[in-house]
Amino acid sequence: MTDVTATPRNLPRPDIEREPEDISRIGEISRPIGLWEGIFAITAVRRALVLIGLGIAWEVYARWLGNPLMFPSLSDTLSAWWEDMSSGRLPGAAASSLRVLLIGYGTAIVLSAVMTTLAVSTRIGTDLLATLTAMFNPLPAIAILPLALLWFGLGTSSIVFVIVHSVLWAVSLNTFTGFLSVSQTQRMAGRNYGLGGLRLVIFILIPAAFPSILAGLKIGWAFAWRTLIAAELVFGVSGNAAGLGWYIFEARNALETATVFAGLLTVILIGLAVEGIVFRSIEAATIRKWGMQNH
Amino acid sequence: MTDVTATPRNLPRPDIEREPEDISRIGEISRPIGLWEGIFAITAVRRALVLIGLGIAWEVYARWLGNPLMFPSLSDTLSAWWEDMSSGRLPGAAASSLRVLLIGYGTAIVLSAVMTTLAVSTRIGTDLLATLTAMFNPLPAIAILPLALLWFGLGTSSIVFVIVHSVLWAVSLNTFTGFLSVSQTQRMAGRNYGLGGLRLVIFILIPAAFPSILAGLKIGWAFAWRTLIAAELVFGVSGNAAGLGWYIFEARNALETATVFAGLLTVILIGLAVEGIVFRSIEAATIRKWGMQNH
Amino acid sequence: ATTVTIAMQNGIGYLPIIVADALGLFGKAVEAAGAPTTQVVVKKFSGAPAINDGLLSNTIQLGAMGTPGMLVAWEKTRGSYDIKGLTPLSMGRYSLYTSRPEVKTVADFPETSRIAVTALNTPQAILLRMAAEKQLGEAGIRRFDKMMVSLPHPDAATMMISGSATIDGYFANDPFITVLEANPKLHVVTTSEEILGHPATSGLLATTGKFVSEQPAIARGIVAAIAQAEDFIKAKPAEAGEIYLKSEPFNLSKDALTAMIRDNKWSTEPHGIMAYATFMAKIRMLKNPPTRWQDTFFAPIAAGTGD
Amino acid sequence: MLATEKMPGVAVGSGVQTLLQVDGVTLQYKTRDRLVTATYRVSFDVKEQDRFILLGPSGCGKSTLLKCVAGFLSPTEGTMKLDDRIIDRPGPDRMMVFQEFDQLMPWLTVLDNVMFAMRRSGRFPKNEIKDRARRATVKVGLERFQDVYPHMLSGGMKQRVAIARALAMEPRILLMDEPFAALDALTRRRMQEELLELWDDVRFTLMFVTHSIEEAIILGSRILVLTPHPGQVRAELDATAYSHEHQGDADFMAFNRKINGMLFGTQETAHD
Amino acid sequence: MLATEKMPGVAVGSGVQTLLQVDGVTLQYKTRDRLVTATYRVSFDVKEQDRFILLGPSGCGKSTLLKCVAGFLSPTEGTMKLDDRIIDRPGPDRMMVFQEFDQLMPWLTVLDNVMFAMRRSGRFPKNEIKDRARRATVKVGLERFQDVYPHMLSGGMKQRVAIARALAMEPRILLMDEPFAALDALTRRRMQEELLELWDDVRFTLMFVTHSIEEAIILGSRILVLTPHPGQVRAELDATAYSHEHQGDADFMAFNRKINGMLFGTQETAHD
Ligand SMILES: Nc1ncnc2c1ncn2[C@@H]1O[C@H](COP(=O)(O)OP(=O)(O)OP(=O)(O)O)[C@@H](O)[C@H]1O
Ligand SMILES: Nc1ncnc2c1ncn2[C@@H]1O[C@H](COP(=O)(O)OP(=O)(O)OP(=O)(O)O)[C@@H](O)[C@H]1O
Ligand SMILES: [Mg+2]
Ligand SMILES: [Mg+2]
Repeated sequence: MTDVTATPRNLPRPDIEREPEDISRIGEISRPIGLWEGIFAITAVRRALVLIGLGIAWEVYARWLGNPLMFPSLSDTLSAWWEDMSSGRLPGAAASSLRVLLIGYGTAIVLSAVMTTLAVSTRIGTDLLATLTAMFNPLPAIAILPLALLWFGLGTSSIVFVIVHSVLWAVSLNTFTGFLSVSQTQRMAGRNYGLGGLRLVIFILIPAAFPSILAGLKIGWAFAWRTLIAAELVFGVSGNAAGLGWYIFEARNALETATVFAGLLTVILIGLAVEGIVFRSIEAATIRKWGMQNH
Repeated sequence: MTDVTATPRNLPRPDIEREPEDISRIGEISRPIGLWEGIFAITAVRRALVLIGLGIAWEVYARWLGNPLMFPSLSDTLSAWWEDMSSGRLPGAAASSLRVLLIGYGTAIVLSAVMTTLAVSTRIGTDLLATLTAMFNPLPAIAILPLALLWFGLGTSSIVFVIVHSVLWAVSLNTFTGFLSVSQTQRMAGRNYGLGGLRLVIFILIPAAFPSILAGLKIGWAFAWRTLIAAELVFGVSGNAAGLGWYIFEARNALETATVFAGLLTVILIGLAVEGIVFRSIEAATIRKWGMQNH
Repeated sequence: ATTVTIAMQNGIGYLPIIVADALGLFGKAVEAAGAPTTQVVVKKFSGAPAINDGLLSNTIQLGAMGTPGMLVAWEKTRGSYDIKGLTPLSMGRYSLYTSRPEVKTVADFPETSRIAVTALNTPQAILLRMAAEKQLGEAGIRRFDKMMVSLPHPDAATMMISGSATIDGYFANDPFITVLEANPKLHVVTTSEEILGHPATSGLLATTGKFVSEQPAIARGIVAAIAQAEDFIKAKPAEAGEIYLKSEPFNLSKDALTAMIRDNKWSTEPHGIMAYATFMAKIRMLKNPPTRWQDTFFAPIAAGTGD
Repeated sequence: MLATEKMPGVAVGSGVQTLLQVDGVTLQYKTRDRLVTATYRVSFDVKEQDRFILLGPSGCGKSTLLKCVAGFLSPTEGTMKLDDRIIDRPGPDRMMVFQEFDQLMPWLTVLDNVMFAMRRSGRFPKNEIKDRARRATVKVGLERFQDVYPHMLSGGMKQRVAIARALAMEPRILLMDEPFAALDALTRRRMQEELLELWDDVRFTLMFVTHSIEEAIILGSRILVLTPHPGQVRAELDATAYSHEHQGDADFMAFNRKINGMLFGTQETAHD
Repeated sequence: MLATEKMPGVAVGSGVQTLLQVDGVTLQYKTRDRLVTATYRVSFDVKEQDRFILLGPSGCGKSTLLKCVAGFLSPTEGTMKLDDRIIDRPGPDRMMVFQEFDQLMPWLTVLDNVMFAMRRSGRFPKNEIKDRARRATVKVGLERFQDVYPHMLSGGMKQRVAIARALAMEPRILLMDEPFAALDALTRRRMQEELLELWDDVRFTLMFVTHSIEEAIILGSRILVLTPHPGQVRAELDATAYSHEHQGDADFMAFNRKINGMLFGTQETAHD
């Protein structure tokens, strides 16, 4: 054992002692932030800027292209959008689509909760989930169509079925991955309190895997839209119950490209609203508050 | 301060001392496992059982239904499958589809690597990713169609473009969520070694977020298939270079339902192979070996 | 009350259904035929395969389809569903347009051409190959296999009008013909009438044998309603046009619309069935073609005249 | 050995009931390409109301043994019985404080974390839970951090929350894995006192892992000394005679040196 | 204060260069509904080759201060300068050993973890890296666990890997946050010696957080004593005179008691 302190090169320095201030409550010590820096720090402002930028890019590109039949400008699209918004046709279509969408999305979430709970509780459940996901997830909606028609006939239930198919596997896969990534210690802590099976899932795994689950829900939401719009075409409409998918299809048939884009714009706007309001609030109230999101 | 040991109810017991054995190398101490238990412990066996069960269910249901034009039995499907496999038509279609698929999938992964790296490195990148994903992810392929046709014309490039659209957002969302969930300490450790920007992403964030990334890749893979098959119908390339989507589409138009299902079966088999071989090997060589997957 | 669902797609060829539905002809005719409490519902789909699935799963009872589609369904469901035509709807016109000034006949299309048809079993795809056979003999049939691409009508029309180089040929039907006609850069290479030598049934209403035998009265009523609708269309094309626009918005002047309706032939008499069937058998699209057109239709149409 | 078979001599040497009976337990971690033996044929008995210390060098299998008692692992060899029944699952009768800092639920505030276990076990009347939790957080000196989420705590504070959570449960058996390692001297001393006070009130059975010999002597009534990896029993010592106030005494020091010698060989004395 | 401005009196009291200059630093964590002040107006200087100890009760801001020196946080008030330049980013000149057990890369084996930092910094010749890493793992007693992944290690073993990783880097400044807290007495003693030996060889500057007064005196050449939350400077003491062999001495004990009194008030003496 070398005696290192016997050869110190650290020269002794005099001791310093201080009486600490009594600071029962230290207030906020603020650094001044410039006005622009401050405004720019607001997420909503930055995202609005991104949107404005994209809008300008759209308008400029469309004008430069000069092919409104294939790619109308933002202003054309907006005027078509405004027309159908005020006539009530677009809001009606959007509402009708949203209703079906929410039913399908909700059903898929419930089913995937059941499946992942089974998968995380039993070994055969894991195998079932892994196998079913690998088999069915790549199947396009047309594969599901015959079964949908056989079991549910024409109409909303079939569309719901197809939406469930497109959401279920993605959400389950992400949720299950999240479950498996939960720290061993947290899992043990939960089991230590006598939690098992469903209660372990609800009280430990779901909150602990929430970032993954939320990502799965976002992906599922997007794919529900995609599927809905495609499915509305296949399953068609009768009377005036048409949704956004049919709205877009009709406009396309009529070669009203600006109207097609108005329909797509509505999808985009709903997407932005759901991301900006629903998902962001959930994030703020959960994973960001819990310190599970590190940036 | 209560003197608790002054009132001990623990009665003294005699000391015990032992000389530990010298065990320089302790071998495996095995518990006997029953044969069936042992076989059942093999994942491949259990999954094969699941598959056999599903196959039987299919056959029984199809026979009971007795509607081969809507839902052919597994045996009919298999004989159609075998016919087109041996004639080389199905392998050709599958190969052609796989080629396009891999190009699209690969492109999407590269793009999403770029996007998420930007997003995790800069604040405006985050906003861009979040906004673009919220906007474009819900858009169905038909929305992308005009642009695809405009930019790439008919043919493979357009299909690749549409596949990229369907994979990119899902993979990016999952990857980015994974990045944000990386433990603060690991992130700091990486930055401590002077890693930043791209190098931080490559050496720390990607491996640390690997479970999420892998889930994203699985979802992306599945959706690439779905999109490919749908896109091949729309961009339906002429007879010779046709892929699986076109194969299914033709069979459906000809009301050869067993052939349609043979095509879908091929998709399923490829899905199972990729899950069982590619993804499971990756998992075994990474997250399971690293102890990142707790079951 | 029995509910009967008729499925159709978009397109002027299905105008008789639209008119019959709008004027309430189905209800009246079915009642007159002896099935008073029947409700007839019309649904729109975007593609033919869904209509087949609907018939086979009995979620719809009658489906509008093209002649080749009916022939395929007839062959495949012989002895099981017995799908046949119930009544023809229209004898629509098809015109092959090109953006290549040098192309005068189908033989002039170079190998690199891309000609849009909606699907390979549509009348257009078959007509194109018929034309090729006429010009180039048997070898010409295969030549076009590689040149045909499947694109929905609106996309093909858009690309032709906007001068995109992706496709240089498009076998159009109405109402897209009216749009292409207005474009000076495009010209017609050939039409269905030219290829077949006469107008032929393009769209028809098909149903299953089970339906006809179980609900003969309803079937008779529907045939009658379609016939009445066609009479109306022929008598009042302008009014029929208005009804059409309510169902399917399209940017057309009233006059152009009326002219277009006049240009298409409306008849419940089957024509060209055997012409299609024979050619489809030649290109192996049918393996057991019908020997008489009557095999492919239910009574009362099968008892009438046709070819 | 059958689970129902009564051991003769269970009560030998003390009039107290044997609670936990560890008999020739070998614990192994099996991974695809490695087999790590954590402990090898470890045997000991824990009596009711013992304050039983597991002492041994880093990596000798202390945490593994404790996890096995908690029911998270099962032995590859030997048996581990609680109340004469083989341990086969975790349960809220054995509260565990883990060594890791991530044992708190990040989605619950400090107070909710403390209440969580009480709520889930259903052993406490609903209206009492909040009060008990408050008292427990005050005891560990976190009264000002009750509504804070775990990610806003320092390492030592996190461990204190885990301690509060376990103490508030007043379990029959308390398993603690180096709970005070992240604490400064004073806080640690206070925690030790709280623990002993609670033991005096409730008379639970404590199994406690530590690497501090001093802490072992102060807290324990019985000390199990383990050899380096893989852990074997070196000795089981009685420590009923020592507490804080004996800390400077010659007796205490001698005992400390004795354990030191057992752990590390006599040639060198390690100071903590 | 400008970053380039040379302080007068930098070298006062010693002929050695001031390396780190902390001046009135207040560190705060700001979350949406809470503002936690970790340290309040802390000032001190660290000279080249100092072994500078941060000592204070749990939650007083030691880790936060260290993270600020490492460049992960920036002060809300005051300045922190390294070589007269304001610290604005982390860098491999300041190697940090974290308090948390998850600082290892789970996707790298023990050896790869140790090599990782060396590889990334590019400061070492490629062919030497593996050798250096091997030697470092042997020093921390993990020669048999070189090819094992971190999830297969005990808590103490993980911390030892982190120590090996930092030591192998031979950094100019080594920041260590309670690195030995999870270690048993002997291992800890060995680690302390390794650290001092390395210091003797390389003469790096060490900033070391501990809650053990004894460890502070043994390791440190200078000890910063902090008050409880929020951390303020209580004293900065010279400790060049004490090392292991003085551990039983009256001097050593008196110094220990002095610090104890500063930390906790004189009325009670805590033992570690
Ligand atoms: N999950 C695991 N997989 C494989 N081996 C493991 C695992 N956990 C621990 N080990 C090994 O088991 C042995 C005992 O580990 P354990 O955590 O019980 O030690 P310990 O006595 O608690 O040490 P410390 O005081 O450092 O916490 C070690 O050699 C370790 O490498
Ligand atoms: N991420 C964070 N967000 C908010 N507050 C934090 C955060 N990290 C630490 N704090 C607070 O800052 C204060 C100081 O924490 P720090 O980790 O520096 O303490 P410490 O001296 O290292 O304590 P210990 O010895 O327990 O590790 C504590 O009151 C803690 O609650
Ligand atoms: Mg341990
Ligand atoms: Mg700390």
